[in-house]
Amino acid sequence: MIDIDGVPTERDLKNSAPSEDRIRRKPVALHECYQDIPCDPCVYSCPVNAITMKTLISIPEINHEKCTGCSACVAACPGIAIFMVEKKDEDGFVTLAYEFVPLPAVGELVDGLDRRGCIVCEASVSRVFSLPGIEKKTKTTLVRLRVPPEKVMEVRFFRRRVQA
Amino acid sequence: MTYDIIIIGGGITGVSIAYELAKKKAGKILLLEKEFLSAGSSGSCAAGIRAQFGSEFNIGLMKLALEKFEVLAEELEYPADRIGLWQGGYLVMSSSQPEWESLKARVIVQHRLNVMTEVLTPGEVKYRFPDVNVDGCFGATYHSKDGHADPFYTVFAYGKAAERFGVEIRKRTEVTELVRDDQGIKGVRLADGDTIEAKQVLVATGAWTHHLMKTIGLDIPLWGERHEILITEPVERVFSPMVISFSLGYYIQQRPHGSFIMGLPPEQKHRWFDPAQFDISPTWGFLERMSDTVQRILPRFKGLNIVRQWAGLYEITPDSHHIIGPIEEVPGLFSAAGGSGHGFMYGPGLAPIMAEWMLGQSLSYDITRLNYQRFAKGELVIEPAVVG
Amino acid sequence: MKKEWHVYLACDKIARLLVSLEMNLVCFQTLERRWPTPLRRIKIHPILTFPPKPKVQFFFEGEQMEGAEGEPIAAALVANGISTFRESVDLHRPRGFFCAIGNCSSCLMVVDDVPNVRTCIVPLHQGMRVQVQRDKGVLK
Amino acid sequence: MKEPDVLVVGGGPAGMNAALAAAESGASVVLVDRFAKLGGQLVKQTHKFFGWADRGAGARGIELAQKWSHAVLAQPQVETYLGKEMIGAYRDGIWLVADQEKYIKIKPKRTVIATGASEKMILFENNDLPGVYGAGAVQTLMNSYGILPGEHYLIVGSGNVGVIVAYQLLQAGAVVRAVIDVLPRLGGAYWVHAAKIQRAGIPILLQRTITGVYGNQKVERAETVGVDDKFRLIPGTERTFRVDVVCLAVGLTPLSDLLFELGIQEYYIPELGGFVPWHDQTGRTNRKDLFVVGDVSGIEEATTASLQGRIAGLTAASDLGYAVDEQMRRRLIEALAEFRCSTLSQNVCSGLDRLAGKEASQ
Repeated sequence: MIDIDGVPTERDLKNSAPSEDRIRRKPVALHECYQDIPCDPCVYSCPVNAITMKTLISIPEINHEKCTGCSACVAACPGIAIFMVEKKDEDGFVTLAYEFVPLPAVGELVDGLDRRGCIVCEASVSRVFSLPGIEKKTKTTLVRLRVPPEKVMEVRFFRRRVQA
Repeated sequence: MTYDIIIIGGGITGVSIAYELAKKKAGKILLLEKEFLSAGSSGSCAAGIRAQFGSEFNIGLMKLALEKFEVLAEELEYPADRIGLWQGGYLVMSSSQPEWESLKARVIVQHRLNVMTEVLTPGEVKYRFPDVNVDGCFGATYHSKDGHADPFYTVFAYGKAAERFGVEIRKRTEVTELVRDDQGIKGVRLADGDTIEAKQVLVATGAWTHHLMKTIGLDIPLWGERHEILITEPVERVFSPMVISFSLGYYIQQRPHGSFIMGLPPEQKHRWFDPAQFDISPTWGFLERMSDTVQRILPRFKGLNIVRQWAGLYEITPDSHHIIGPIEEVPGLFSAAGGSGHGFMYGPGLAPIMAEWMLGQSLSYDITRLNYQRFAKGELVIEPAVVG
Repeated sequence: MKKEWHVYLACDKIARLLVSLEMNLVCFQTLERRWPTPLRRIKIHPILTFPPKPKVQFFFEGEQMEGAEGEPIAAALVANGISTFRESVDLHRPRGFFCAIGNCSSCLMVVDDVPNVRTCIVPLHQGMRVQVQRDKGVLK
Repeated sequence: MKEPDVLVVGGGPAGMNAALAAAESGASVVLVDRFAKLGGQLVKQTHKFFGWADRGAGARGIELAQKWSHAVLAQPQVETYLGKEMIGAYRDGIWLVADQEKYIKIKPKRTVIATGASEKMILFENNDLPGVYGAGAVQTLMNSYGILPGEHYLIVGSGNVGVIVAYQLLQAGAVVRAVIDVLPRLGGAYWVHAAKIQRAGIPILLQRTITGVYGNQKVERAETVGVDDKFRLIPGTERTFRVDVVCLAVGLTPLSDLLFELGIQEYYIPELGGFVPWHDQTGRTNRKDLFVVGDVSGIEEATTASLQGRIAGLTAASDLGYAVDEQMRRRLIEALAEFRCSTLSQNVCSGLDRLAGKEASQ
């Protein structure tokens, strides 16, 4: 329960998730930020002004139609609470900010974890990248995971299997 | 409710007299303390104990006190390691030829009273206490039975023992005025307005005594003066005596706990009669003067870290002696205050005698000359061996 | 491969479920071991960089150890796996690193014969002799 | 004897900003910190900060520390005494700084206290055993010196400090067994911070408390037990954690020793962490020449601390007759109020309200 231990439930997610149809079309950002934190970098990171907030302490609103899926907000969010999801044919993709080392290799098989750290599926790393400008400023790396399409709203983290 | 005796003040003087009175079955006794036991000067003092005084009267009295300290833990049924009596001796340093002569003269008096003080040349001091810097020292006197006790636990021990004998102790109870009529003392009035009646009232409130006596029109010549102390980190015991100089004013001692406690008299002497004036905030000037002094006297310990400094009030009288005994203008009223920096060491010695006095018994040691009336008669009791 | 994956997945799920029911399981702990085995000195970090400092030798209870020049003595000891820095004065209980900012006196040690040194803030230098302090400290 | 316009005690976010604001207004400043490096606790904060994007939100604490400390060191009006401890405050206005074998005396016209906070401790069996650490100590070891004190960790307390330390430990490559908290819900951590560690597999076990740590000369295991709504232990819910470090993140309390020495009016306000000096919205205490900013004025966080520092620095400078941008000062006060509007600051706000009410009743 979100107000007990901070992990959002389906009810919370409904408020911020893009429509199934939208996810199918093109990558889209969604936030899992449900607390009135005095914080607004996501608003300023968006090149197409798809994220809006009434005041500093409001909860952000993402206009999913405007969103181009550039993932700038994923890297900018101080709370690591914005994700990029996408469904393409038989594949689903989740892009998340990853602040750990060593970084996974592209193509590496990893365990996809849900919001409580439980393994929900096998995932593979499809892209490891950072946004110029943002990387330099904050050392945040983005990882794009390939997951089963039905898991894009579940997988929020991953764990590497192979250790040095 | 009427008490036989009310004692105001929960310092060493108040609790020890309460204990002695209760032991003599003096009736219903109430002790009132405005904060907690030892909150005033008793809890701020350096807690040295010495018999090396100059006048016969004081030497005799302090001998009694020392003997009492030696059996205190047993008598009060309190852990001896807490009362912490440490008889490491007092090393009284001289800094001029005349001072040295007068120290030696005092030793003669002390020997007459069986206080076996040793006379040491600077060389002997160096040999016995190699850490002491004897530059500028003309000689020193040393009495091995002088020492130190823990002021907090000593007061607590007396308080506990007094309670066992039936004394009622009320802490956080402030007396704002004394109550009298033509016949004599009636009782005390508390801060909350209540009046408590008693046949006898003893004021043992240290520097606050002048203020309290004033509420019934008495003008007691007793004032507060800020004195400062600092204490270092504890280390294993390496140094036993209290090093002290009457002319330079310093005293330095390693406590049983291992920390060094030291003090110097104030540069500027205030005469504070009114509690509103009392300022016991520490000063940086003291820290500087004290560090310089200890580095000069005990250079080996200059690397010690200072843990804390604080200040407390000496309760001073014109002749540096207690004002003790009945106040004749107000029958039933007694005072026991004005130790002038020696209240803690005198306390256990004075208490039994004071109890005898209050109960109309014959005194086992004649302290009547410390009565308040001496100022009117001009019979001051002069003591040459005081610090500050 | 595929089959193993499903068994593994089921195992993890059960373990997590039991953990959420607050039951302690060996299974859970084996899963955790999949994280990298940590070394006392952090080699790689996603955010921070630790520029290499010159190595110095020092002695703990006579035993030679290695640390980085200028880091607090206590940090070097922790890096060498030392946990007891002093004994409490009365009960002689072991005391170690606690506050790290010179406040708590849990890390007082004898350094080059000087007792009561706050090792959590005093920098390490070549050849220092560091000893567990078992008393209040003896002035030399 | 040094006689600067403004003395700042503490070189964290509040202190650095106070020094900068005062110096930029023209005042001469002395800044004292007992560490050799400026930044205070910011140097341990590897996570990104919330706040206004145009005021540097999204930057990590370590980056802010660098930015501000460069600015302070480059500011010719500020003299810094680093690695020197403020050991005494005296009522005649003299401050003593210990410098190796001597004292430096400082007699400032205005003083800004930004000494921060100290960690609270809780009671459990063997809580003095090596291996029991304050969260700040683990952060110092890990983030300042690059050393991990152990391999397996149990974290007590689910406030922001607790969950952030858990995350940082993960980043450093350690194993965190769990975060426990005696409360029935998160002990003040932002939901997003708590979500971050849980998705990485660190459970947050609520209504659970630590009863003791055991081991030979050092922590080898920690015993915990569940509690009910009235904080009574529930027999049968005991659980052992095999850990070598127990990290206590059970709250902070203002480090107000210097204020106590000066007899500054303090009140007990639990929402602000304990005894808190009375102060107005510019940080001024009942001693008109003394300001408090940052955690010492009530436990909050780095963004508010830096704003408080700015405001107090400007106010101190304007007290002394330096021309101060009044509009900017007002904007900063408004920004501080805006930041505190969040329900997350409800506690702090009610604490501050109570503090303000206290003076009125005097």
